[in-house]
Amino acid sequence: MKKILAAENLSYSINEAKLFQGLSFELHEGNALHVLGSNGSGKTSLLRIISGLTKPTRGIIKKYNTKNICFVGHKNALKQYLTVEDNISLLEVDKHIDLNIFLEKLELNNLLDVMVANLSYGQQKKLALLRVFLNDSDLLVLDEPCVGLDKNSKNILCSFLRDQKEDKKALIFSSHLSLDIDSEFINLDKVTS
Amino acid sequence: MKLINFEFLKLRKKSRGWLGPILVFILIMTAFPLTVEILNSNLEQAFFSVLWIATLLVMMLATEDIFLEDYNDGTLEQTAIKYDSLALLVAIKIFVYWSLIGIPISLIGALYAFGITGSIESALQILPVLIITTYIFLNIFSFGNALSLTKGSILGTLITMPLVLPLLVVLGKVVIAINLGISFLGFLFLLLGILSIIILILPMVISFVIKAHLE
Amino acid sequence: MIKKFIHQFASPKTYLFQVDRAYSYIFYISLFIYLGSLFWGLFLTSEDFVQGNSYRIIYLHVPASFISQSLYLAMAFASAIFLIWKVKLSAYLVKSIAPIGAITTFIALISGSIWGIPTWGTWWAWDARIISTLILFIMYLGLISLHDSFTDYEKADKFLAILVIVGSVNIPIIKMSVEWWSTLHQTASITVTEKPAIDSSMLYPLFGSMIGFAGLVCCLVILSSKLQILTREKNKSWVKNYV
Amino acid sequence: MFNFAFDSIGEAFIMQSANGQSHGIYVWSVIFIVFLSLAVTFFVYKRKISSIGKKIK
Repeated sequence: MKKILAAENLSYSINEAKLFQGLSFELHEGNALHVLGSNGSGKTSLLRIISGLTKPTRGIIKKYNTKNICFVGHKNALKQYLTVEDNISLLEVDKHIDLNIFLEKLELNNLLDVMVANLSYGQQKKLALLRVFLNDSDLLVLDEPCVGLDKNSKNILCSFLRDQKEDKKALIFSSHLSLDIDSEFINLDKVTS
Repeated sequence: MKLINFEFLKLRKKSRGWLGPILVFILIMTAFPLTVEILNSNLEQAFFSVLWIATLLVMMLATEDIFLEDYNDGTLEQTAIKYDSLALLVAIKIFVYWSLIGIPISLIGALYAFGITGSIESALQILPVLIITTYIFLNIFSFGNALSLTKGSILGTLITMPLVLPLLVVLGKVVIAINLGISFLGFLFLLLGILSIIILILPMVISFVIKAHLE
Repeated sequence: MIKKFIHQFASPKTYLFQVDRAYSYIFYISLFIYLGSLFWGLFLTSEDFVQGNSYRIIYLHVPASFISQSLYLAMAFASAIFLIWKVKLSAYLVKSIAPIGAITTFIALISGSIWGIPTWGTWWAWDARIISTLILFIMYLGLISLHDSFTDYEKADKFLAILVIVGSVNIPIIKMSVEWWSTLHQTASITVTEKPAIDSSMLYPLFGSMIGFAGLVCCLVILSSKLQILTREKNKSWVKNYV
Repeated sequence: MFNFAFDSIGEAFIMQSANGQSHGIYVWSVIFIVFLSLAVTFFVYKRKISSIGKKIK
């Protein structure tokens, strides 16, 4: 099993307020890591640090041949004034991937001409998650992917993520809802204390 | 190439983003003669001052949303993760804004110059100056709006207006040269020189600022 | 190696202790020099041939306008150190110099315009030096409002440093361009005529007042940076012991 | 070099120049403004520092 990611002694603080300290873990291909913690424990910050957006206050993140990272955060990166179709075209879909299967599964195929602003929250979330389904990256970083999803879409997401795990991709996510994926856990509340 | 297409798509579909500034420009240029007496022959003299200030303000308004929208909806995050060079994206964005807003405004400005001074020559002379100037303004104001990203464009204007003052002096000199019929090629090259330095440096500075915002 | 050196000596703690020891010396010596040379300049020098007694404003105006520009230079220097070596102290200094710079620029502007009334007959002229001072003043205010608008200090420090450096590149350009512009209006507007070659009896008190004013401003910067350090590091244990 | 330019305090206050204008008001108002702004700034900073010191304690 190849190593994908190693965190050594990570600490993060905002304006001198410490969120977590001395966090170390490793992530191998085909593994999943579920980040737990109460509100304000630094889950989002940790995921942003892993995806490279934020620099940790102390410690380092080592990445081993990860050419692409797929990140889905709280912000859905959708253009409200564009139609669903235009938004999908902005995602740079690989030609090999059959888009329609996913659109049908997520019940988005009839909404292609609708402006994103007119979609419901759950529909927008599903559209944002298309990024996950269409990715070709080695590391998936998902921040609360299931908020606002109905049961059906959640199941589709989970089964897709399980497939990705089989496919030797690494997965790290935070979620308040339990996802049906075998994963290791990190509890940020315990790290801090 | 893909990025250019995306940015064009995004700006084109948002008509208030590109059509809005152009219309505001037209409004200002139409409104200013109303403040002067109609038979006043000084209209010509005031015209160029109003032209420069209108261009300045409209470019400021146009860049207000340039990074804010992408920052708010998370597109900037995605781009920062996906591509190594954010500076390239910044440069492309400014280029797209220039071609959809800057160039039309330059053409309209030249048209107004023809309408008010009545000479095709001065309109043709003012056109390249406007085209270069709008590009410089867009770069500088993008920098200001990147700094004041979530804090509104008043702050952005406050901190970048002093930076463009030297440019206004050059523009004033250009107008004098045009009015006196002296060759203004020297000024044009000066503006081009400023533009080439700014194009190279500012996108990098802006991308540094944006990365700090994303943290 | 330089980085290590700077980090060792530029910890806010050592800075604060060093500065506290020096503060009262600097304050009293520079106050003495300032008052002394002002007294010398105001009462012991003879009247200027051209401007009459109003020239005595020079002893108040020139130090202020000189210091206001030097402070910007100091800020640019500190910002460069902050951006290159990530020294926190220099970020604090940049932030704490800005309001002091604004105050000295304000003094320079006001004293200059009052000086203008008897010498040029107007309190405001579109003169190159006045305009560039006014722009400097606005730039200082812009820097302050930029830093104040961000609640995340680390971000604010970075942005402030960037803006200071960009501005410092621009300040000489602004000065040059405004001077270039004002040559146009030579005939139309009143310009500050070239200073008559200053007599040495006027020069010494001028130097003295510059040094004294610089010392007082230095004290202000010390106070301002102390305030900055205390607010930013109030959770550190050494600050609790220090207070 | 060290001769008093004015004969009395009153004259120093008015500062009449050779051309007959009295420049005292300008000079003294500048002095007033400079000293006032310096003093106010010193005062404000001292007070802010002492108030934050109390808060930390």
